[in-house]
Amino acid sequence: MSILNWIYIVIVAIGAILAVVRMIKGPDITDRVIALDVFTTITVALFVFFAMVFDRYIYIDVALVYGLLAFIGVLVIARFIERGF
Amino acid sequence: MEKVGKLNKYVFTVAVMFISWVMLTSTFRPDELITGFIVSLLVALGSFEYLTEHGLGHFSPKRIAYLILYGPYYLWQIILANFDVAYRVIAPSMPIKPGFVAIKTDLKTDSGKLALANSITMTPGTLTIDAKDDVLLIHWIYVKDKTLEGATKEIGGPFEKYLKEIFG
Amino acid sequence: MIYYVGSFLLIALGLYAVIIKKNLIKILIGLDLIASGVNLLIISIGYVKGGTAPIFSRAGLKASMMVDPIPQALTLTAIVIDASEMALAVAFVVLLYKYYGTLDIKKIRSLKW
Amino acid sequence: MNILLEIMLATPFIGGLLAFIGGKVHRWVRYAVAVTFSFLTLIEALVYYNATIKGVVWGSLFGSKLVLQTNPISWLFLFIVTAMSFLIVIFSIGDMEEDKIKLDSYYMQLLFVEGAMVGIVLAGDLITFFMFWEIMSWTSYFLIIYGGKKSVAAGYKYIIMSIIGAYSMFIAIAMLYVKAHSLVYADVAATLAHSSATFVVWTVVLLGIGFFVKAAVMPLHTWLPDAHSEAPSPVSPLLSGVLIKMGAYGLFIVLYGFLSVQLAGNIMPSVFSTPILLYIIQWLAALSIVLATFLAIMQEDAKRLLAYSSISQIGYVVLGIATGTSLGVAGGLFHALNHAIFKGLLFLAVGAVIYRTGTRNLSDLGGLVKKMPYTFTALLLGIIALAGVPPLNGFVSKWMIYEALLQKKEVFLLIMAFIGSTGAFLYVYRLIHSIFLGQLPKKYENVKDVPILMQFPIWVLAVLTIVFGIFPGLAMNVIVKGMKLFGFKPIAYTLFGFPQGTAMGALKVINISAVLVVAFVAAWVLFLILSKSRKVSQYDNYAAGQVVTPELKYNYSFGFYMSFGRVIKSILKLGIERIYNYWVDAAKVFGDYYMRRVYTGNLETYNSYIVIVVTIAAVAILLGGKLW
Amino acid sequence: MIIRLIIGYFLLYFGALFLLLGAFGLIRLPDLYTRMQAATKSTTLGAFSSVLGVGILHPGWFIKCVVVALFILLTAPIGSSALMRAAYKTGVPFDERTVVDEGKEFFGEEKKEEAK
Amino acid sequence: MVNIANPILLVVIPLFFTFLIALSGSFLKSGVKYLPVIAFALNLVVSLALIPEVVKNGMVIATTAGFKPPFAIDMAVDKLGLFLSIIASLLGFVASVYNLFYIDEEPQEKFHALFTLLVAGLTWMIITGDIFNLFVAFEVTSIAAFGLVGFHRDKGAIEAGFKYLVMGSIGGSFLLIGIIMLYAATGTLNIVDIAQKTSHLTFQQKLFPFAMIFTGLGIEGALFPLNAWLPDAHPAAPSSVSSILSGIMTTAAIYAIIRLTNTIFDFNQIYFFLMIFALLTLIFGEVSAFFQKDIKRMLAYSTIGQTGLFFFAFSLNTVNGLQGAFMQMVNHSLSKGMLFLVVGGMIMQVGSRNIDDFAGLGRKMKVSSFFLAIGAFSLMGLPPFFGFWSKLKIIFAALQNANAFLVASVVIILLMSVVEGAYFFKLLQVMFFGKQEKDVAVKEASYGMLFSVVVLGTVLLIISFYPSPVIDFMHKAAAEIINKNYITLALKLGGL
Amino acid sequence: MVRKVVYSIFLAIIVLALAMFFAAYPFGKNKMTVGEYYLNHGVAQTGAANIVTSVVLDYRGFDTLGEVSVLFAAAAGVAILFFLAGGTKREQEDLTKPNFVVRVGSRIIFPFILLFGSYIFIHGHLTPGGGFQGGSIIASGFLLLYLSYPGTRTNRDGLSIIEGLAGLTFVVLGLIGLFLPQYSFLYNFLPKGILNTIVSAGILPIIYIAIGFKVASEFAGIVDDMMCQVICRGGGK
Ligand code: NA
Ligand code: NA
Repeated sequence: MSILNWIYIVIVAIGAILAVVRMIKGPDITDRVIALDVFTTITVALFVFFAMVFDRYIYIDVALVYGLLAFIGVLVIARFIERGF
Repeated sequence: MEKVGKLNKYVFTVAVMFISWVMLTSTFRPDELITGFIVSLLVALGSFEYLTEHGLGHFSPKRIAYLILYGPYYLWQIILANFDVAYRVIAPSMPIKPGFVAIKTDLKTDSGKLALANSITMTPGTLTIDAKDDVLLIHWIYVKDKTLEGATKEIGGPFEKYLKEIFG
Repeated sequence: MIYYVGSFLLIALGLYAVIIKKNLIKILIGLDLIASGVNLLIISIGYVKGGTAPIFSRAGLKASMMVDPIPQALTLTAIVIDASEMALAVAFVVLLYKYYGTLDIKKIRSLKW
Repeated sequence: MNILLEIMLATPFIGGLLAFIGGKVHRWVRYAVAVTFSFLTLIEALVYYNATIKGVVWGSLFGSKLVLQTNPISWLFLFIVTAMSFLIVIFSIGDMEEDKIKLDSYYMQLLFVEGAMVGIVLAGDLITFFMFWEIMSWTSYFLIIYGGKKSVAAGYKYIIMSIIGAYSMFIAIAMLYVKAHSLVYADVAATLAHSSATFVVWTVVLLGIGFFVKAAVMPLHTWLPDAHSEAPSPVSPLLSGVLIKMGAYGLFIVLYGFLSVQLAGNIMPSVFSTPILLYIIQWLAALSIVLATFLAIMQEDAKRLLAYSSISQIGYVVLGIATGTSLGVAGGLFHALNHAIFKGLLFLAVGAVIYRTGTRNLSDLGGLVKKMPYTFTALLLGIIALAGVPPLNGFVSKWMIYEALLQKKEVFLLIMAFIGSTGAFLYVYRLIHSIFLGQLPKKYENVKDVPILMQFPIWVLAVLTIVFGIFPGLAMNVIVKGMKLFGFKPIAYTLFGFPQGTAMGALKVINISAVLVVAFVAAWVLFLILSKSRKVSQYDNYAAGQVVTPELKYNYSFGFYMSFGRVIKSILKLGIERIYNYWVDAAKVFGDYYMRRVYTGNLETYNSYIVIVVTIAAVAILLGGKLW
Repeated sequence: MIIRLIIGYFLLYFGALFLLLGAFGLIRLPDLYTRMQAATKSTTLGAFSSVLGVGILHPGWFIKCVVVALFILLTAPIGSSALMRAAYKTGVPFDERTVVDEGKEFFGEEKKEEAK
Repeated sequence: MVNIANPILLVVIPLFFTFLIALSGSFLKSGVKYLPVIAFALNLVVSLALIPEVVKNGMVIATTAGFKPPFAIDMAVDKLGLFLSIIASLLGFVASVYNLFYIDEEPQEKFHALFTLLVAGLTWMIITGDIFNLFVAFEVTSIAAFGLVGFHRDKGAIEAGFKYLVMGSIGGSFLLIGIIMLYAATGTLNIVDIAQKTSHLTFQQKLFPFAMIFTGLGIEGALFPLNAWLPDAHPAAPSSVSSILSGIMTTAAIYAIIRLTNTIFDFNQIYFFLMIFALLTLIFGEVSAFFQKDIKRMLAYSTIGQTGLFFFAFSLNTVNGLQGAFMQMVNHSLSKGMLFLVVGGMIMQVGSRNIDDFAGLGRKMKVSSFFLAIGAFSLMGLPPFFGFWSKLKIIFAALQNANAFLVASVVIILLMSVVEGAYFFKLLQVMFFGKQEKDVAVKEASYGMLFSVVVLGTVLLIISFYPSPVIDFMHKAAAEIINKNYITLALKLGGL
Repeated sequence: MVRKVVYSIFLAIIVLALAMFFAAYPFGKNKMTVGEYYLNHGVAQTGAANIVTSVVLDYRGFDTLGEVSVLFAAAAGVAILFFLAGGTKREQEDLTKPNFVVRVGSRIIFPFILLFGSYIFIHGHLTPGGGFQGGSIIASGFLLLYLSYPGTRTNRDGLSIIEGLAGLTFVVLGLIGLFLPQYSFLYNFLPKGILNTIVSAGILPIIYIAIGFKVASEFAGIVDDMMCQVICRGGGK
């Protein structure tokens, strides 16, 4: 893997870590959810990147599924936050 | 808003679905195309009421032309927005003056309003929270104008003229 | 070896939640952790160093380059089963909450002995 | 010919089913079927008089043959079973006619019990024996609890103790099976002959517990008084007269069919030339005789009195069987027959009284002699037989037992047996006096004697007490022939008694009888006149020491026994009842305290059980599988 | 070829930087609403650009990557809207610098309905 | 015509009907209740058609997907498996007939679908020759059962269902861990294939997968202390379901343990421990049953006790012991299955599960009470019922190579039989001789419900009075298992 | 507290034992036996490019039938638990209307989700996806609709018919194998086709499509039940 790819991964990984920091810090459940949302977006990007790196086309489908489920997850959580259980 | 027939909507949905299928499979192999066509027919059957209000009307040249124009403009706005964010996040003084403002829109269709809302969200300093009738509630990171008219002009104005053409 | 530890810990954590936690939701999470740990374990078992997914999606892929397909198949099955179990469990919890007005497992013990 | 054994075994069961089904048509069909089939069984049984048939294989199980057999000893019990059952069926028709709801399955169960007992005596292997033993237990349970609310509790105690006894037997049977893989009697005997003393003793003790529970030998008798008294009138004689004899039969088979006095003597120490095991049994029997007699004296309830009397009388049977000498064993077996007859008679007679008066409480009764003269006469014969007074049947068998004990110089046991007989006078007098003599309560003014269907069995038995009393040779014929098969020296007997060779001298019952009949009739006439001349209040009768009146002195120093009896009763209560209750309580505590802590209802706890199990396994694995 | 590589990696890094920026904004900004602004805009653009970059580097997949990119572009604002309304309605506090709040008026009617 | 002597049909037919119920539920409405009856009638035909084949060859193996094991999943029916499948089909059949008259609560089509699936899953557990497939069957059974336990949707049903679900789910996970361990060690999932490839494993290495599988199956198989869900769940379910749960589920799970123990885990060191499990199960089951006021709870605890008994017999690890275990399994399946059906009818009439409210039913529901008595007698092991023969066999087997521990075990077993007698006789006397205090109009159960009871009762009576065929068959089955004929036969018949 | 410590120790022991067992089977050194056979023969025997699919649907297709049944059972169980006594008419609570953006956005995304789900299960034999994944995606589309329009209820009878039909398709396809000379349930009797095209692998794509429909309808049913439980009055008893 070329150095360019590594640098990309490092940058994105720092972003992911920052998101996790917010996820832990909160303080509010909404904060955590946003952090989770950011984290998933980063992961989707990473998936696509890895598809290229490993030359597996199907990872893109995985990314798409992941993104879709995360999106719906956010909507569900938002709903629960708003209405309670 | 013109009344659009079911068949019209259905055909439109099939077309959109089929195009999407081709994009998803990224191939023109006949087996994929045939399968895609069948799938599009079926999927459209269950969803044509949801996707569109205009049906084939979306394919009018004028609308497509505006859409093509709107794309780059929108992208450019997004990039601007991000530099704006970057500035606010990185600048030590953190120049923010947030607030919740309402704006009005002339757009009539739901998809139009959605496009507007999304556009607002993706562009500098604003984020749509909700919409009701012709009012949109916006979170604005640096409030320049608290009045309805002012905010509308400031936030929604640039997009409306495109979206009006595209979504009617 | 170290690769298995993750799944062991997931299993242990899940078991811990299931026997220590009082909240129904946490117990469900515990169940799911156990299941995830087991699935991870299955996948780890099937891993072959340097192997790729067992899909002959293009020419040039050889069987020797691939990981064991069986554990993957088993995991797929197990995941669906876990998901089904979870769906049912959530349904039970919703009703339990309705009846008992609490999510505290200690209070849900009208049947005993 | 031998197929008849299987047919005989099947007859009561088929009869029972037919009675049940036929009963749906009309109750008289039920009666007819019941009578016919019980009579048929009796006839089939009579066919085998003094016959010996070995090993009719009727099946096989787990490699052990299932065998039916008969010999004169079996036949003796077979006769008791079938004859008594027949009479009881007839009596039942009279007695239980009114109780229509419950009658649905009564005859079926009655015949099933008969069938089970036929199976027991015909069994030629222990599986068959045990199987019918268990069937007898639960079918008779259903008969007992016909008697109403109180009988349910009694039946419960009965069935639980029966099960315990049966399972004790079961262990012994399983031990034997494992050793020999055959449970045919001959094989069992052969096995035991080659077994260690420990094994033999365990086998005999475990089997013995089962038999003693059924035979109600103290201290395993506690179920009997309740069950026998609470059972319906026709069922009581079946239990007291017949069912408990199965224990005696089993004891005989074990002691002389499987072991033999010689064998038993070879493998264990002897006392008074009796193997210690037998000696212990003798003592238990003797204690039963004495203690039960005292308890009988104090009963207020006629059927309870008879029930305790049964414990005492079965004591004689067991005592005789356990002597190990020809005379003693013969006496024991003969007493089994005799007891069946006179106890059957007594229960039926009391049942007749209950049928008319609706009570069995002695203090509520009195003066019925004129209202129910036939019943009175029959009952009088019964108590004479029971008390062991010549010329009726109880006398001969008791005499043989005394004689055997005397020959073995077991004086203590002899004294205890005498005490039992003396005590018997007290309670039988109390019985007849309280019911028939004294003053007639007003409410019984219109009481009549019972119908012929109930009279008939009573009188058949009454006649039999005389027949076997005067002609003991009738029974001896069977007993002696049978005992020969089990290796006993034959004893000399004649139709009327025993010619010579006894310490008491020759016994010729006919002579004694002639004298006694005259004397007794005279005494009776006198007594009747006396009781007529003396007006006593209704409550003048003994009330188990509850009502102490000046008249008590008049009655055979009753008070002395009463206080003694109280002590005994409290000892028995302390011992047996307490132990029984203790275990019930212990089980309750165990359940309430420990089980509750296991099944807490708490899911966390339940889950932790799983983790604990896995942890134990994990520890075992970490120790290399060497946890044990 | 080389141009494609340059454009591709430019897009990739452009995206990566904005992904990082979004996450950074998530940490630095004072209240939930402003954080959400940063997060939505930056990460969406970041992912969008990243994915397109891959599409350019691997031309056979370009269309598929466009699909993914469009998907991100469509869904991100929707999720943010839903979350921000949830936050607003449950009363997540705003930064003290907030100058105007027309939301009460906007939701007023519905809030009354809820009170029923 | 297709050869119907194919074990796979035993699973596939009910599955077909399950989906048919789902398909036709919306237009057949409550008419779907007849579909399970057809399904299990067909299953009964198939399982009977299997008899000659199994008797002839000792085993019938059916592969799937046209490949030979171990490359494809196979179904292998040996003698005992056949017997249990017959009982499962029979019980399924009568219980579904019973359901025609018993289930009137909605959603009916869901109930019948799940019910069919439950029995299918149990049969599946019994006949599968693949260990992961066993896990799948286990889960089909469990999840169908979870839903059925909660069917009444009252407070108790939901609580019971949830507890069962959590424990069953943990059990499933442990089972899966064990299976994965075996896969890691052998690279295959076919039971016979695994059995042949475990020779290089040490005892210690085999012990862990065994412990895991034992825990998993033990939860379903009601072994103490893993059985805490059972006394809640069995009573909460509708009676026809309780009948299946109590009648077959424990049996099927224990049979699975028996089969695995005698093929894959051929070690002798564990039996002592299994015996302790068995005795604890027996004691806790029977003693707890004694204290119950709720009749279904009492029967449920009795199931635990019965399981302990036949598990004890199995852990003797001898032909005789295993034979006793099999006989007791058959006895328990039929008797307990029948008892729950009877009791279901009674509860319907009385409207209560309290034993005291059953007073006097012996006179008002004569047929039901009669069969209840027969079932109870057989469970107690009273002659002449089949339970007597099996108890006889178990005790004989236990004392075969008796040591002090075994003798003590026998005493415990018999003591527990006394306890069993104590509560069953208590029940019987309340029913037959108790006085009903409440004035309830009680009728005999409907003919349809009685039909089910009578069928089971008749089968029980037939094997009671004519036990030799069953006993001999069980002896052969036990001998085959102990002598490892399962593997030999499977190899011969191409099960591998 | 003591409890926590004790059980932590217990769990540590369990983990230790697990580790001890798996130490004998080091990570990444899996020696396949059956698995290797599948890798070498799977393509020729089943015609599926994705060997996992050929295992899931063909070699171990019977497991998958079980898995389908499990999911069916769970859906039926949820339907039982959330069954409402009032039949199909349900009183709806007054709800805060979902966000406009969400409402409209979901409506537009919904058809694409359906399309994407279909894409996944149709390519199940070629890609890592399959009937379950595709079905779940479609069901998530329904979830999205419910979130946006809480008042809507799916046609449950329709779902039930689809799930029944799909299940029957699977079983009947399997049963056909019993009528063939190979006499084997789930025998792949259709031609294998050209590798890596849609029409390949015989009955496998058909089964995956059936599973896709089944999973979609079942999850949609579950979602429908759950949503209703949350938003409708009543429920339980
Ligand atoms: Na696939
Ligand atoms: Na797949």
